[in-house]
Amino acid sequence: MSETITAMPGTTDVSAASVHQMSMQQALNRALDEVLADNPKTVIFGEDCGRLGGVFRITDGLQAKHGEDRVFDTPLAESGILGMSVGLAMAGFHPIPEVQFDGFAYPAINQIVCQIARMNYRSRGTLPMPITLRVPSFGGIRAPEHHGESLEALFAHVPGLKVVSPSNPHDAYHLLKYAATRPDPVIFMEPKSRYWQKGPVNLSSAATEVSANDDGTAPSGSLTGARVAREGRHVTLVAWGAMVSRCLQVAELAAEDGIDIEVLDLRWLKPIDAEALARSVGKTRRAVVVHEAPLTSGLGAEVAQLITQSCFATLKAPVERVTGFDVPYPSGDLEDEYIPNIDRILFGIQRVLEYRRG
Amino acid sequence: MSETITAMPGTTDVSAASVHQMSMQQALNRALDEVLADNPKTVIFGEDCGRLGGVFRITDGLQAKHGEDRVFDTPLAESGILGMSVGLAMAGFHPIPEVQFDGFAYPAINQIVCQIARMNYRSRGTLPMPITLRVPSFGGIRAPEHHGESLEALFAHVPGLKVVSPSNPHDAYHLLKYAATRPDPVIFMEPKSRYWQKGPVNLSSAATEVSANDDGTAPSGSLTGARVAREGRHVTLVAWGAMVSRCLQVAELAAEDGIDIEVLDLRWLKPIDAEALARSVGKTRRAVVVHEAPLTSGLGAEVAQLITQSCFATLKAPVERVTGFDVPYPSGDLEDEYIPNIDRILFGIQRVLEYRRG
Amino acid sequence: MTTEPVLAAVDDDAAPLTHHQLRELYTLMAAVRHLDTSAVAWQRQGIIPAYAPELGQEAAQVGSGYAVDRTRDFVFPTYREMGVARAMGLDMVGYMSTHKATWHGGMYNPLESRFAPIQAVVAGSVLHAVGWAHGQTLAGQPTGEMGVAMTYFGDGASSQGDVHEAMNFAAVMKAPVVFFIQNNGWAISVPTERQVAGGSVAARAAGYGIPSLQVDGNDVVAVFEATRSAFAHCRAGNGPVVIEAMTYRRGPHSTADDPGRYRTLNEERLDAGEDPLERFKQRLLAEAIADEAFFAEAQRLAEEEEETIRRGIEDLGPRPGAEMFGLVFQEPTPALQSQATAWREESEHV
Amino acid sequence: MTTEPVLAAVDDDAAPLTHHQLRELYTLMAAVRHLDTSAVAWQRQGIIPAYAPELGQEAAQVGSGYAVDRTRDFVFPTYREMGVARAMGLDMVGYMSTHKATWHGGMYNPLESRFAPIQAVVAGSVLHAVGWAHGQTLAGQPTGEMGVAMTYFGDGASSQGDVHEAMNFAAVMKAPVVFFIQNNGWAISVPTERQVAGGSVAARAAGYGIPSLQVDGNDVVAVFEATRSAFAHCRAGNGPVVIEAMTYRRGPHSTADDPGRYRTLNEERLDAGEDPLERFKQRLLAEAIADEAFFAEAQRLAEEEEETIRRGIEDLGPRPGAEMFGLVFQEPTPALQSQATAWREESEHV
Ligand SMILES: Cc1ncc(C[n+]2csc(CCOP(=O)(O)OP(=O)(O)O)c2C)c(N)n1
Ligand SMILES: Cc1ncc(C[n+]2csc(CCOP(=O)(O)OP(=O)(O)O)c2C)c(N)n1
Ligand SMILES: [Mg+2]
Ligand SMILES: [Mg+2]
Repeated sequence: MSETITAMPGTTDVSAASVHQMSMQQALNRALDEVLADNPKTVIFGEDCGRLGGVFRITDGLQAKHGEDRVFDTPLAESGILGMSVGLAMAGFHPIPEVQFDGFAYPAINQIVCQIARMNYRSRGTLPMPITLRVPSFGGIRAPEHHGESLEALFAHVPGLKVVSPSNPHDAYHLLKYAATRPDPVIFMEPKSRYWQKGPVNLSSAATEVSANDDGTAPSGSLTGARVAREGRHVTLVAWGAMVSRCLQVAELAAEDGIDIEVLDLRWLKPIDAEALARSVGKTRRAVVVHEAPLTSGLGAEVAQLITQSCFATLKAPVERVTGFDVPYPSGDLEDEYIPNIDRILFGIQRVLEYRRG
Repeated sequence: MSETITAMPGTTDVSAASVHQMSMQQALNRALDEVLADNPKTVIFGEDCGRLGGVFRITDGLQAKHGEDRVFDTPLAESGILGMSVGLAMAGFHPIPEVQFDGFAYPAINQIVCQIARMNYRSRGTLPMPITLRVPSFGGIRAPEHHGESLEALFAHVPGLKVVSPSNPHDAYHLLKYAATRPDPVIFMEPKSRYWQKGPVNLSSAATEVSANDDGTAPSGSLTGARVAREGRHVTLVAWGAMVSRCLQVAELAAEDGIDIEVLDLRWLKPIDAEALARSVGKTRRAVVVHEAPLTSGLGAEVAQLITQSCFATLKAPVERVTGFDVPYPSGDLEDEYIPNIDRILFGIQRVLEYRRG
Repeated sequence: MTTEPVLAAVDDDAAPLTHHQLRELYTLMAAVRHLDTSAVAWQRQGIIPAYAPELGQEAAQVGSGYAVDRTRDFVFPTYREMGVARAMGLDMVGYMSTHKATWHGGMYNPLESRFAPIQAVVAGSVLHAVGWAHGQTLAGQPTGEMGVAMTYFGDGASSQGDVHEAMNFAAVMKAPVVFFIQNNGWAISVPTERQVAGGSVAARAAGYGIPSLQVDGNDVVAVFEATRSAFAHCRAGNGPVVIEAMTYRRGPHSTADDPGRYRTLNEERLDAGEDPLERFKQRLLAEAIADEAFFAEAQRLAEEEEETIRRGIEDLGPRPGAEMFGLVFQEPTPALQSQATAWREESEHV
Repeated sequence: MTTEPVLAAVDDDAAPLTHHQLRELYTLMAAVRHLDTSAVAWQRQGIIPAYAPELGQEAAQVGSGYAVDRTRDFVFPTYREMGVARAMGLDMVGYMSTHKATWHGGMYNPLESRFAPIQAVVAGSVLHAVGWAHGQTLAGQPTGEMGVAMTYFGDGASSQGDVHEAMNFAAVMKAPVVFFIQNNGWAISVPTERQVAGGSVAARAAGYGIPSLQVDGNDVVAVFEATRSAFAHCRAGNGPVVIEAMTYRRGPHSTADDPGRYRTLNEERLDAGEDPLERFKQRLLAEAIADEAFFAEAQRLAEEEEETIRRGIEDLGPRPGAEMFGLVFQEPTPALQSQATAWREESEHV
């Protein structure tokens, strides 16, 4: 499974020397290692993060290297972990808590929504919350119940949060380093089914530099925006996390039929890079949004509506959504029926291509 | 503030004898009283629901009338209240728990999402969850922090939940009686700023009868679908809860300028009555969705996308959203800046009316 | 401040176990031990994708499950109560199906089994037990005959806020609930001493005015007797009881876990204590309640049983995709029905 | 099971309060009493939309707040700690502004005040205190000089799961936290006996191995001394302490509440006990620490102060709407900036 990493504007160092093949697990681990080394106020904690190195080994070796004060296990209580993060942030720390699986963010939602997302506002900017919450997310690994959830629509709806999800090791490395050095809370959704896929990572620090435009907004293609994962002319597929590689697969298949698909890796789920959506669909005039979360009130609705608003005049067909169904995430045997598969995405593409008014 | 209640199809008894003027608080209280009387398995509980009758007096007098076993106070713990509801449902009861304010549903989200919404599914239909969760919702009363939240987008995204919000006393009475007699969990969002507004309520039980179509779907206009609160030709305003009366006000103002507005009271936020949306906007060709919740990933996106999907060919302008901003619900002094006001809704209408392609 | 709450002495909790019952307990433990170790093997052989072994917890599980009256009580398990399920006579193919990734929660009928669906949220069902138990009170069950809820959870789960809310609710409402903690020393990689401040979950009970019993969780008879008296206390309308069974998770957290990363084999040997099965066997032998022939027969039965269950599991096909849609609601919504239709068209090409 | 945990005796927690300090305590209590009753009047007069009176809790609040070292400690209040705020010398217009619906959380600077923003979620900030306190440990504060977090909450709040998680975390991590419960008998309409199973929040502490003190919350000196020894215990690195101050909510839950629906005036009179202010006054008189002139002067100062604060509150205009957008993030997002622009155009017509 090969993924093209488009060159990043503003990247100065493209020497092969700084490009490494590594898995997303390794890239995330390395990012955390460097963040711990760079900022003594950074602390990592959660269930089994310390000695075990996390059930996905994302924090592997970090406690041994940086000490038990920097990387530690907590008791088994997610509200406790996130509530403690608030206090640590108030004391000047930069917490990087982990919830072990997506579904176990729910017990902490109260602290996330009512506290982490609001403390900067409530305190009128005097108590920033530089918290990066790592959430192994999405499905695809035949796991037990509550281990395959997609909470992005919920998080994106919460004022005061920023939400990001990398789709490949390079982005994982840079986005995590970026998120973990910001002064605002970021929900970092890791596509757990992609942890073990390898890919090239350009470790050059220049690759992380984000040179903002004059108006403070981010330049397209930079880490703060979406990424064109594949250029194409006929239809835009919008995806994030684990669905990006599936969309790239679909694009290869569609190419055999002469259909030229653009794949937009949204990366930031809040704020959404509306300009990148407008740019891409402005060109292709057709779009399909793909996500694992249930359809109704999913983030696909927001993406579709943003596209419709900016491209209404030129859009050839209503934006299609190919998503999980409005059913609880099913057990492994039915997982492939639930997660958008290649066939269903192709049907979605067909619908936007064949749409005729009236 | 006068609201027209459109006659309900299928309503046989329209004699003035069964029509009463009452506030939504009275209508809800009466519905609960009747549900308690009708079904001995119904139990009502929550913080201050019993002796006090609730901070909004919705359960006023019910404990005295039906006894402490049927209507009772719990300790102050929302997860406890909702978790207990699951067990009571498993034991054959029909719980009608209350969370005191919208913002205090967050501590219970884990029980709502992972348990209440899934137990029927997990148990393969053997453990239904006939739970009606009452949530005094939305803003507009200059309340403290966390007392003015709109959680419908979150609830609507959760597979296994149904979500409803009445906008007037008549619907409040019938929808609550309907919800509280269903075998599935319903989140019942009460627009707290409307509790004290009076309106006509037709108490006739015929008004609650829902005669389903042959395919099991609900007939339009019945209690299981949306309601045309005002007919119009030029633009459809879609709203729910407290925003319905504001939209009706806007429609009156717009009428002075010759703009004929249709107001669709969505009522059910999950499942959404997509046919009613298609019917209305199929006619008006322009739509504005209005809600109090923040814009991004709000339910307005879903409504807009449903409209776009069904009416793409005839839509004259992209659906507009007039909503709360992506900021934490502000303190009373800024409430009127946050909640969609008449001006902002009028601007939204203007945008869809003046939209020109290209 | 408060005096230590104590269990009400109730008449019917005193009779010693008969030899027949003791042998039955052993037979159950042997069946559970064999099924458990076999399930780990199934996972290695690719028959099931994952499993959470209860090795070492047979006494805690069988002893407590054996005390349940299936005509009126109800059990709320976690994901590791295979031994309780077996002791309560569940359909074990239905139970094991959750580990084959057939259906989250298992395929047995929870209402008929008096055993709630398997629960993957740590502490997720503790409050359900309280609600169910309060339902018994509300239903006006005569004192002395009340149905009792028993909720299982671990030392790790005890840290969750829901456990506190549950104990407080239960005590305020005098609900007939047995909180049964299996303190097996570990929550994945975190040992009890860094999990349970104060060192004991049972010690928490006094703060709610709830009587508690800390029991040797590797002694099946002790566990049974503690559970039986807790049930009697609850049944008589005296409110909840906390039982903490001290045991040890001898295996990995799950088949995906590698305990070598957080404990040495030597620590395991030292901390695990006596094997509950072997220990019970020695006792039965010493007291001449059973002989080697009996143990051989128990083993043979266990193997036969495992064979049948394994075959059932192997034969278990995937559930029809339509169930994804059909089992969400009692009253399906039009929106969901049209998703089901679209799915059928696109995925089954019909 | 475990032995009752006790407070470490620490040298610097023993000195008796000087007469000057005792008089200062009274002056504070008098100021708080007058401001509190005035705020209720402000609400009736339409100056503020709502208020949560702390009438009857002056001793608990002033006594504990007086023990805080504002150079290194940090306080996490609820919505009812006006007396603590005043004792800690907060900008009281900034504090009261939350009740004017100017800004959720208040307008004072929490970092400089060492007083977190006003918290409307019951038990919402208890865990924050634990995190902040653990931060002191991580920052390597020398033992004996550690900053201490004090978190306030009510008997009602004690039912929340977060309180359990907080106590367990604090005890496991030995974090320097004082859990200060004001048990004022009520959570809106629910009395403590139907809220707190076992009857005492302090009694819960032992289950975590945390020492606790139950103190007469209407005796300002007792409260001060208990808080001082708790701080000394924490500062010396001995981990958390639970204090339960037994007091009474003499007023309504808030200006929107009608206590007549759930308690009679007679019950109020019987249950409220002695008025903490009057009681302290009698003691100061009896011990000749203060005379009538002093009390008259204290009252005059209180009135002067209330006057100033009221004027400040009356003068407080609404915040500019742009703050809604500008204070969400440290680094604003383009999406939010364009919402701000649209708002300015549509609402301010610019
Ligand atoms: C709410 C929640 N958080 C995290 C997890 C992940 N998880 C599964 S088991 C486990 C450890 C549980 O330990 P314990 O309660 O002692 O039970 P044991 O596994 O020892 O039987 C964890 C952290 C979960 N299932 N649920
Ligand atoms: C999580 C949450 N649930 C419910 C409420 C509503 N509420 C506000 S105060 C209160 C009672 C609190 O009682 P207690 O903790 O004893 O504090 P007191 O009001 O007596 O100071 C309730 C139920 C809330 N603010 N937060
Ligand atoms: Mg354990
Ligand atoms: Mg109280």
